[in-house]
Amino acid sequence: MDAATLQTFTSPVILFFVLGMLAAFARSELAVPEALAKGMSLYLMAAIGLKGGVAVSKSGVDTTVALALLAGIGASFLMPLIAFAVLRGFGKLDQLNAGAVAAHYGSVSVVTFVTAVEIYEIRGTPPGGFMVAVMAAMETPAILTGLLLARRAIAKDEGAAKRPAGELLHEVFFNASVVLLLGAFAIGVIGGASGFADVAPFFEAGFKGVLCLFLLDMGLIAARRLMDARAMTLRLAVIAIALPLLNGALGTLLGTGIGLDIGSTAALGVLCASASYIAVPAAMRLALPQADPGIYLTMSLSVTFPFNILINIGLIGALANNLASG
Amino acid sequence: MDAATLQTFTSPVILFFVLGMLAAFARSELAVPEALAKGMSLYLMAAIGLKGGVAVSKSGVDTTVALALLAGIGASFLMPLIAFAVLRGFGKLDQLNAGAVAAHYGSVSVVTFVTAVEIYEIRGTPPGGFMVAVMAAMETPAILTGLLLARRAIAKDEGAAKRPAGELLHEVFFNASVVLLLGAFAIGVIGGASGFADVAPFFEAGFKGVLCLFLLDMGLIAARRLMDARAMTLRLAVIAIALPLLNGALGTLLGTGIGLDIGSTAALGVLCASASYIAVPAAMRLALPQADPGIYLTMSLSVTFPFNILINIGLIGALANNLASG
Amino acid sequence: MDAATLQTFTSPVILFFVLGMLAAFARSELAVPEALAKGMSLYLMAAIGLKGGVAVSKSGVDTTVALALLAGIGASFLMPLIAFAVLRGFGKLDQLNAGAVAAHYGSVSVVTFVTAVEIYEIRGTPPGGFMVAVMAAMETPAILTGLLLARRAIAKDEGAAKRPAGELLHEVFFNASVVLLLGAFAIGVIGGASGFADVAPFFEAGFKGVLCLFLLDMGLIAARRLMDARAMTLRLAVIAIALPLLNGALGTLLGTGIGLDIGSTAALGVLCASASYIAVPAAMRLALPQADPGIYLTMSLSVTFPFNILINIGLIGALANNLASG
Amino acid sequence: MIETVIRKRIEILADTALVRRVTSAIDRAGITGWTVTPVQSGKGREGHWREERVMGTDKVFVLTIAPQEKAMALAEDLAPILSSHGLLLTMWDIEVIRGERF
Amino acid sequence: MIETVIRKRIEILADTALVRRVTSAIDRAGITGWTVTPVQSGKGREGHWREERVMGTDKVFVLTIAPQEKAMALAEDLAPILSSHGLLLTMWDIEVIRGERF
Amino acid sequence: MIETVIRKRIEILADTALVRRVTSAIDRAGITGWTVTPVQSGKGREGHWREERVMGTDKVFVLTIAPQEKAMALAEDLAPILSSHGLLLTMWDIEVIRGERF
Ligand SMILES: Nc1ncnc2c1ncn2[C@@H]1O[C@H](COP(=O)(O)O)[C@@H](O)[C@H]1O
Ligand SMILES: Nc1ncnc2c1ncn2[C@@H]1O[C@H](COP(=O)(O)O)[C@@H](O)[C@H]1O
Ligand SMILES: Nc1ncnc2c1ncn2[C@@H]1O[C@H](COP(=O)(O)O)[C@@H](O)[C@H]1O
Ligand code: NA
Ligand code: NA
Ligand code: NA
Repeated sequence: MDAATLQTFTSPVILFFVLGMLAAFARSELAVPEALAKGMSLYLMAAIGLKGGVAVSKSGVDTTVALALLAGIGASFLMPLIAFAVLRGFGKLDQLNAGAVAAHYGSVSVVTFVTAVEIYEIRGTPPGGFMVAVMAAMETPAILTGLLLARRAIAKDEGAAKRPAGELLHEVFFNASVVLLLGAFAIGVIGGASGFADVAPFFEAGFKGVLCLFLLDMGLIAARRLMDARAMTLRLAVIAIALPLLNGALGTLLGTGIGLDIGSTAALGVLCASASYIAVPAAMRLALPQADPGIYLTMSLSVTFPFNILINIGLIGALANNLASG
Repeated sequence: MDAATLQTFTSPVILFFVLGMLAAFARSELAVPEALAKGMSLYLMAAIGLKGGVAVSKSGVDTTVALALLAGIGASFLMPLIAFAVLRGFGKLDQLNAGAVAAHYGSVSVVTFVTAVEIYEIRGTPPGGFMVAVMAAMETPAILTGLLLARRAIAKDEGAAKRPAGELLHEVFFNASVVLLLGAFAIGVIGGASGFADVAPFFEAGFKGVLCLFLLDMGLIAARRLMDARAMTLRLAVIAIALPLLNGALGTLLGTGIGLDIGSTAALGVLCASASYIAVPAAMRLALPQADPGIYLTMSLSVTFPFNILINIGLIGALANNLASG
Repeated sequence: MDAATLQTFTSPVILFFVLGMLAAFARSELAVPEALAKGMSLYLMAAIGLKGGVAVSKSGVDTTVALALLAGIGASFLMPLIAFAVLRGFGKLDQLNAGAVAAHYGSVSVVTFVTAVEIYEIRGTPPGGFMVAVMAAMETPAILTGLLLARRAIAKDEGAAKRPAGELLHEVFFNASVVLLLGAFAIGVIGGASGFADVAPFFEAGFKGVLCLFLLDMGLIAARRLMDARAMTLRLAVIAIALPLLNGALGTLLGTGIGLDIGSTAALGVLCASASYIAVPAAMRLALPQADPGIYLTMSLSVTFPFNILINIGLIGALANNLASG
Repeated sequence: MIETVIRKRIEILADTALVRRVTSAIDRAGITGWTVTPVQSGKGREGHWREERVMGTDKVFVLTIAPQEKAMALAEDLAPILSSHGLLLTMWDIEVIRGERF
Repeated sequence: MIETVIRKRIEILADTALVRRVTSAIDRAGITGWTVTPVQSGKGREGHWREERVMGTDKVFVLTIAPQEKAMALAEDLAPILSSHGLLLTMWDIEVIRGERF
Repeated sequence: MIETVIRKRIEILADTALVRRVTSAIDRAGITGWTVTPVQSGKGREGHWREERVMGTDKVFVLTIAPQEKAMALAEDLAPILSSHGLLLTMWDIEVIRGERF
């Protein structure tokens, strides 16, 4: 383990996540009130959106940014296809659940991204501010692909036929996290550095501390869900680790290919590797209520998320470094 | 639009409010947990109270302060009379609802005041700290006037006759916001600058950021209520814009008349222009349960509040400037 | 009243507690949402744990620390015996309730400790960081003693016989506050000063402000409970003031005896004087559901807690000073 | 086998600001207790409401268990203000085990 | 003495994301209103859940009071999706005072 | 027309700390599930409580739907500790649609 990796494991942000998992495994009743956890997730999204917007207001938009956006959107559309094939084949999932899970893996996890940014900043390779926009753009395309993949299974169901298609598309595009991320990003761009200065003590200085408490809670929730898991199989657990490895590597190659800097390359890799557990589960409850949250939430939240936080962010960072210097 | 107005519209505080309204109009499900929103409103009141108290502990109390208090209390008692006449005449409201609405317009909105202070500080004309005490003093007199105006309508109702008058007066004077504002103000006066230093990172540095998130939420709530409004008429909407214009101008004239500095004059104008949507609605549910919240909340929260935040604070500031230099 | 005591009473932290009590006595409806209050208590425990851990990572562990830990654990085991005797004799409580109350007085109050640290720091005698570990270690031994003391009363009850002993021991050792305090302490030790630097703006700069709002809420709750108290007798109220005086003095003597510095001595005194109202009540609902929360919560929260905050912390500080210089 | 007795369960939806008025009516009816549970949102003839906690115009459920005659006394007491105060009162028969407690 | 009439009380446990679908069914049935109350956690055939608010997969209760025939129309309307959408529907008779309101 | 069957609905008010004890009793009785809903405050013979979440002495409702005999088995199982543990248990008949689920 090199110095940088070690540093990761002495970072309070990571350690609070570990504490949460340990407490849950020890069956402690420790819990963060849900209203507060929800509030922290809103805070984190508003803060990361603002910071990204301010960064872009300084750096401006160029071809690289446009390429990164296109790459991210394309990846989000296409990654569910890989995931779906693996879930149907090796994972032995039915079409409906395979489509639902695939949507999660094509989309992104904001908190995984945020944690990666913290770690890459410590290591001296901060990702560009525009990656926040890339993240926001990657949230929803995968939902559409996932639904298309699950479509025949839906067609069979009469009750769901009542669901108005408009309601769903609306949910996809005006999803709470997308609106908040892009809205805060726009506010950051409009307000610029001077507008941000006033609110920096709240959104910047407090950021890592809030992330600590939020990750404490996510550690608790992820581990508790893992212990309660019924629908999980060993095969699905293997996939929940293989997909972030594969998608992470592909995303990092893509980032290097389109000429992103090391930090942004690694961030794109992390976005591809991460699986959504905030925006997509809620959309799936609406669009595919027949799919089992016991499968998609357990895979994305309880296996992939900890794997990314504790191991994969480090691996992807190293890969981006090697590709750049190689 | 001059530079100062433009600056207002690039301020994150205002932009988050706009984001909230847009998200609600787009029917996004974005929402801030109620426990957190309530907590933020307590935080804002404690912080503004403390800051005002510390300012007064430095500046001391003189005739101007006493005059400002008297002017504020008088305005709060009398403004409901104007509002009542307009609501009965042009607005075609019955006595009961006209009395309830009038109480809201005589009282004040803490968040409108707080936003105005932020904007006037940016413009170089910060209001005096004692204006916080003026604000606290203006919260309740209007409730009494509003109830008197609605009194005949109440008298008709047998059920309400059971209501002990003491309970109501108690609610008016030990209202949660009044107690917190005046309590924090007193703590600021007692502790002074040295006592405040310790808690400043929390109550001062975090202030504008919390205000951003709170205004995001109020934007969501105000716009949603507007879309759901049933009891609102065009006439009432016109009144909800005319009253803050009128009361704001009267308040600014009053402030100039009693010799307040520009910032404090504008702040008095804003207090007169603003309509309560925290202290008074709760008091009305208790005292006039027959009155329709669909009228008084929609007018004060969904029309007057955005109008003040986005436009009227700027107009009142300009008027105060002109009166001072004219 | 000397200057230091006066300074205590101009500290916003204490004044917000007083404000809360006054507002409750005046029957104001002011209230902090429960989710937020719970969140603040988690924040305070995480922050104090981290700070203690960082301090120990700097100072290292020596014989004094080991002695302090042993002293604390011993005191927590033994203090319930004194309390039990007094509660049975002078207090006229039955065995069951006397055991439950005794557990509270042997354990500690995190917020009383935190407030004492703030006050002793202002006075120039900050307690050592290892006292946080002493506090965490003192939380649970008293629970075991209290349960042993109440054991015969439990044995009589058939229903409770169903309670698995393992569940209880588990609750005692993996209690949410113990896990969070010790976990954050360990994170502080592992991360050290450099790890802490990143999260300091959140956990350090915000600390006193959060403590203000939390004490506002505890003032409200303590006073409301006192007004509603039915099971309280004058004798119990006397005990709720006598025990912290006695235990505080014993703890201070103990601290001086084992050679702690002034601040740590006083902190040990405060830990002994304080009565738990977070960890122990929840454990008692589980282990001794037949005991009356109207007795143990009212004594510890509504009498002992305010007495410690407002008076006893000062007395214990003075005693520690005198013993050191004497 | 355990014995159960029949009691009335009354649930009253009320504005938070009016809870004290409802609970005093329960106390006046000589009923032993009540429990308050939270409510998130709703729709009625006066429209849709939600997220009104900041404004203090949110609602809660007050529920109470009582013998038939006390329940009717409570309903009788509240009836005149049900409409004016926007209260929603429902009641039904339930079985309880320790009947002497209610 | 006050007069009471019999109505049905229907309570539907639903995912937060599906609340609008339930309330539109209530509106379609011509029922005058509904009330949403929060839920913390639960266990069913699909396992144990709790603390899912961040993920947006938490649940709420939607309750509505309606005359018998409208209640049955609502149950009829929701029946086909009860299983697929994981809804839990229970109903029972209650007494209300101002019967004309429901 | 859809068919409904009769089941028992049991609601138990319990201290948060004791929820696991109640839910294990439900599991022991072979009932398929339960749902926990929050409670804000209350008054009983032992006085008034509210805002006790920080102290961990707050309460919740545990509700479960079961066929008559399982419901009685649960009531039987909990009866001895109702008084000592301060539990409040009420039950009544309800109609459900997918009867095989409960
Ligand atoms: N008659 C009642 N109706 C509704 N809830 C009750 C009743 N009696 C007691 N409760 C609830 O049960 C809790 C404990 O009651 P007790 O053990 O009598 O103090 C109270 O705090 C109330 O929340
Ligand atoms: N039929 C109903 N079923 C359930 N809740 C209702 C019903 N009608 C009204 N409510 C509730 O009572 C509140 C006030 O109703 P209203 O006074 O008719 O506006 C609504 O906002 C709902 O929360
Ligand atoms: N018998 C029951 N009694 C009460 N609630 C239940 C019951 N069965 C299921 N539930 C609730 O319905 C949810 C979904 O159930 P299921 O679809 O069976 O997993 C559970 O998580 C519980 O909250
Ligand atoms: Na992904
Ligand atoms: Na006004
Ligand atoms: Na102690």
